[in-house]
Amino acid sequence: MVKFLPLKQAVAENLNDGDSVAFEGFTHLIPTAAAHEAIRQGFRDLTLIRMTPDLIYDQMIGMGMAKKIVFSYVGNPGVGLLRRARDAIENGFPRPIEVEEHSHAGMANAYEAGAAGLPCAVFRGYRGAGLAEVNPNIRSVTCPFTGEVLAAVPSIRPDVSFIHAQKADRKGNVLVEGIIGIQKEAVLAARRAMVTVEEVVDTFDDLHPNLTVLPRWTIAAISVVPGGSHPSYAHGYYARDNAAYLEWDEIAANREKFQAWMQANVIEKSADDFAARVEHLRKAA
Amino acid sequence: MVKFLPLKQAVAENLNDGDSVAFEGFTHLIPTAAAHEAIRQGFRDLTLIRMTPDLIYDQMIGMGMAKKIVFSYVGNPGVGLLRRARDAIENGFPRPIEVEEHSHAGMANAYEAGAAGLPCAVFRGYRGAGLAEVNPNIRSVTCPFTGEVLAAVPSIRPDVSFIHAQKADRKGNVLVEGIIGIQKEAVLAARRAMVTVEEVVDTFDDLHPNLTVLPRWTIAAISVVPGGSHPSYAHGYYARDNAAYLEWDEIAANREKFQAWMQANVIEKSADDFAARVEHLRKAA
Amino acid sequence: MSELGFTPNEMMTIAASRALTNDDVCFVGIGAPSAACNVARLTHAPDITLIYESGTIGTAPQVLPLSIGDGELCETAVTTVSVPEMFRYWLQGGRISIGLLGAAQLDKFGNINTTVIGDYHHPKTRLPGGGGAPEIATSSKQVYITMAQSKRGMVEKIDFFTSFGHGEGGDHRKRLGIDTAGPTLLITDLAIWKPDPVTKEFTVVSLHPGVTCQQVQDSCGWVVKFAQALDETPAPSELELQTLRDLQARTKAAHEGTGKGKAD
Amino acid sequence: MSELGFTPNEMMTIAASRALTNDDVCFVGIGAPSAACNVARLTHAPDITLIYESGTIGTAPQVLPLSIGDGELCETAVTTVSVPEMFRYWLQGGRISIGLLGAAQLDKFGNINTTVIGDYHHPKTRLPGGGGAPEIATSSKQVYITMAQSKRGMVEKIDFFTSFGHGEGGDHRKRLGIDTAGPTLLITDLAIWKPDPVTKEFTVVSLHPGVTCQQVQDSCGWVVKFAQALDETPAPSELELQTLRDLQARTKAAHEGTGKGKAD
Repeated sequence: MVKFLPLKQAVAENLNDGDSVAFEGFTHLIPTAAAHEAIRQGFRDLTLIRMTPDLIYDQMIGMGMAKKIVFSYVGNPGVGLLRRARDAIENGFPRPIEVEEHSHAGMANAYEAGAAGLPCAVFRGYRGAGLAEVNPNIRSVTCPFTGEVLAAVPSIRPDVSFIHAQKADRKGNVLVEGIIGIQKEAVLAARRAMVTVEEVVDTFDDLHPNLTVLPRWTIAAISVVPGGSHPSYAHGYYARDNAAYLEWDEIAANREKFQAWMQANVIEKSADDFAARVEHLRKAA
Repeated sequence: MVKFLPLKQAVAENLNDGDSVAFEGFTHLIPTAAAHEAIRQGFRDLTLIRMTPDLIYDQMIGMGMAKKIVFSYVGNPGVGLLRRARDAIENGFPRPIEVEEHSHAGMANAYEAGAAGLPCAVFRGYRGAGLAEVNPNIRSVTCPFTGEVLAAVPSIRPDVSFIHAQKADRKGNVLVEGIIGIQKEAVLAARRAMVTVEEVVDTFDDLHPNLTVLPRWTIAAISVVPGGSHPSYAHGYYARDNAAYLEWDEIAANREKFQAWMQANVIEKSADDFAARVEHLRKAA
Repeated sequence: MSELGFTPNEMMTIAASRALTNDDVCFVGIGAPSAACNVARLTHAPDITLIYESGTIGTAPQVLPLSIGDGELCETAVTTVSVPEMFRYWLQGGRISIGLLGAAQLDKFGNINTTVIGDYHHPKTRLPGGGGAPEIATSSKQVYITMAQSKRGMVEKIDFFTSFGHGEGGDHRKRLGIDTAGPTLLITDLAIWKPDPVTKEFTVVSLHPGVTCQQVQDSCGWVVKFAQALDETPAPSELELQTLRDLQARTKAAHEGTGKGKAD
Repeated sequence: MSELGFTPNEMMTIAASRALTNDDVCFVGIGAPSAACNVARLTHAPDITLIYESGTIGTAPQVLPLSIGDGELCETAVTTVSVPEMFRYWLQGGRISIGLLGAAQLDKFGNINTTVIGDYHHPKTRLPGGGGAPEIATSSKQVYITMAQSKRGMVEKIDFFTSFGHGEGGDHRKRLGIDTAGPTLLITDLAIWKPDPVTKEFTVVSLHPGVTCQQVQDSCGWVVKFAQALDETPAPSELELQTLRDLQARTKAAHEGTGKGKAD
């Protein structure tokens, strides 16, 4: 049953060295605060799963925390490459990293199958695609009615998933709204799930019945971290800090600059620092 | 592209003798008015697809319109049996009827696969179940990663689906809310879809972004039929007429009584009669 | 109403409600299971999660639904999802602790028939069929069954396996690749039954107040096994009985109240 | 800016926008495709449906998104669905008329590489990868490609098949069981290309104003085929150009405006 905890404790209780972990968020609601807390606690040998690895995985990879990455788009969306991830893949710096690469369709179906308790996902995909030749986890099944050959990938079942959401009620039910991405699936596919939220409200009684609400018993821990998604955004709270994404391209281009930035902005900071980072973005939301 | 039409014309343009057709609605939002219009127009040799056939299929079967029924629960929910369907299955009256029976999980997955453009659905189901022995459309595939044997059923792709929904905007986008059931899948799985709605509003600009909205280009025709779901209900408009479901049990028990009821309440009526039937149920909604 | 102050059906519903806890996530069928779940919620298990297959998760209806998709289920739910999601993420996803099922025919191993009496292809009586039951029976962690006893209902051999219980008993579930516990509790209007740990045959472990072994046997189509130390089911408490009756009174009023002005 | 009054990139975007109609349902990537789609929407195709893979269906942003999931896409959308639903019901479901793709490397048969330069397992340059592209390329009814020409980008042989175009040409798609049309249009900063009906090799059918065949060949890594009757692409109209420039000005202002006060 869900517990409300300080972020430091919630991360410590739910993440372990060697875990497979998904910090999900499809551009929107990226759980940056939780990722930064994981960086501060210095976990090792993680298998990092995410459709769009983005800045937080660039940071974790750059800090040498990942032994493997499972992804479908390892870019800085709209900006370009992820330079720490590149350095790890191309040069094995700061450590070699294993790569399992899928398409978005493959990852989305794999999360869906994980949430659905299935061992694999079946879909029409990867036809003529090079990934099918380099990823042994892309296989096929044959439709027993039509004979059509369909793609199959293993379902994603992380040891733990972290997501950021708009709000929880006092009982611990969690609301995700706007671009809902893959968050519900990431939570339901995981053995345990940890959620950071912008705020806690008394009840969800006034919510529309068809919104994306995760019942309290699907979540292990909730931490209240206003701004916890920055430089991503929280629909209804603050806008995306596009400039920070543009700026990241320069920071990550240089190993030393990266380390200095991480020291100043992550290692020496805490979850409490996020609220101030989004202050100027609130009006735009 | 969607057209707003009178119900009579919308049904005439979209349904044909011999079609496979789904009039969907999971207890909520059952498209009774559309079904009654189909009965008045006297279509023949239909393959009727629906998870919970309910009163409207009992009526269509009793009128001899169906050559086959595909379903997962052929009962009057909370009341008991569907007596016209029973008469057809047990006695071939008024005509013999072919039966393809699934579980809810099988039908729900088959609609989902139809909406997803797949030839079949794959799920964990029918283990130890007698249906797997009597329905040749229940087969299996083997997970290429774990070796687990999973159930497979053909996807559902009706020639045409009919649903009832709360409202359309002037462009023809359609909102379904409350118990959304299988309606979105029924529309997206079908070659063409026809929707009856309670009302038309100017825009959907004030709707929450994550509600179930079917874009106008997924729908062939919309008809405005207030009360068109009676004795089922429309969340936010009128309550379920539970007494009518209880009463149906008696009407359908007798072939002559059934015919007389159909003559008086369907054949001699029109779509315009539905509004009055829900008047007393509006306050309760 | 018996001289005991409650009916066998009331005892059945209340006994079933007691088997449910605050932490349970129940997949609820219609009729007795629905009443039992809501009595539990209104008495000792206020935080129990009730899920109806129409997609409503965490509902708290004031009135028992006639169908599994009545409006109040949605209005009082934590969230309402689509039917495919319900069966994929919530049932198949392994999140249901207790699946509640009724039965038209039941055998001693908890196999259930609600499909046909007679041959499937030429039925004597065509029943509604399984609905969600085939996968409720295999994907829920445990299954609780409630039914009123009768020789016609509790039979040596069911006509059709709508949902699989323990099959021929023993490890039959495991042999079919089903890794959930299956039927672990049967509550009738006369007794509480649990499967034998090895054979999986349902065995009477508790008789409801005033019920004799003979009565149980007389209304059951197989030779009944009784536990060595038979309990007596505690009679319904005042609170339980009042809660159930109030619920049923509210329900009756609500369902009849919608009958006027319908198509005539 | 050339003496023509518009840049080659502006011409490319505007030529692409003209290929889109009011009835199209477009799956939009980021960069040039997004600009082209929104110029179409703001000029001749107000009812065009734009879908971004983040789940936003029928969006009408005032500002071009930096990512495929910026907030305005959701705020202006007809509806926003989950990512699995997007890929299952909307893309795989066959509802997309035009998939728009860019390319890091492109060959003459419309095969695209955005994954790696060099060997996959020991890449010289690791690029972002395919994202949605592998299935956009096979599930959309048609694929339109936009890219600025260069010898490094338009190559005889791509290093990796991120998404399949016409493979080796001819009926290669059909042989792989792909029943959609694939790349039917390539719009570069210099020309409009269409596949040969039989060989499927991209052939220049129209040169942008002021562009010569030699320029096209000089910035392409394969021997270019030109149509017998070469058209000249009509220059951007005042409205088209103003619409694009206004859109880009709004976009620049919006993206820079969020830069203050960030983590330092």
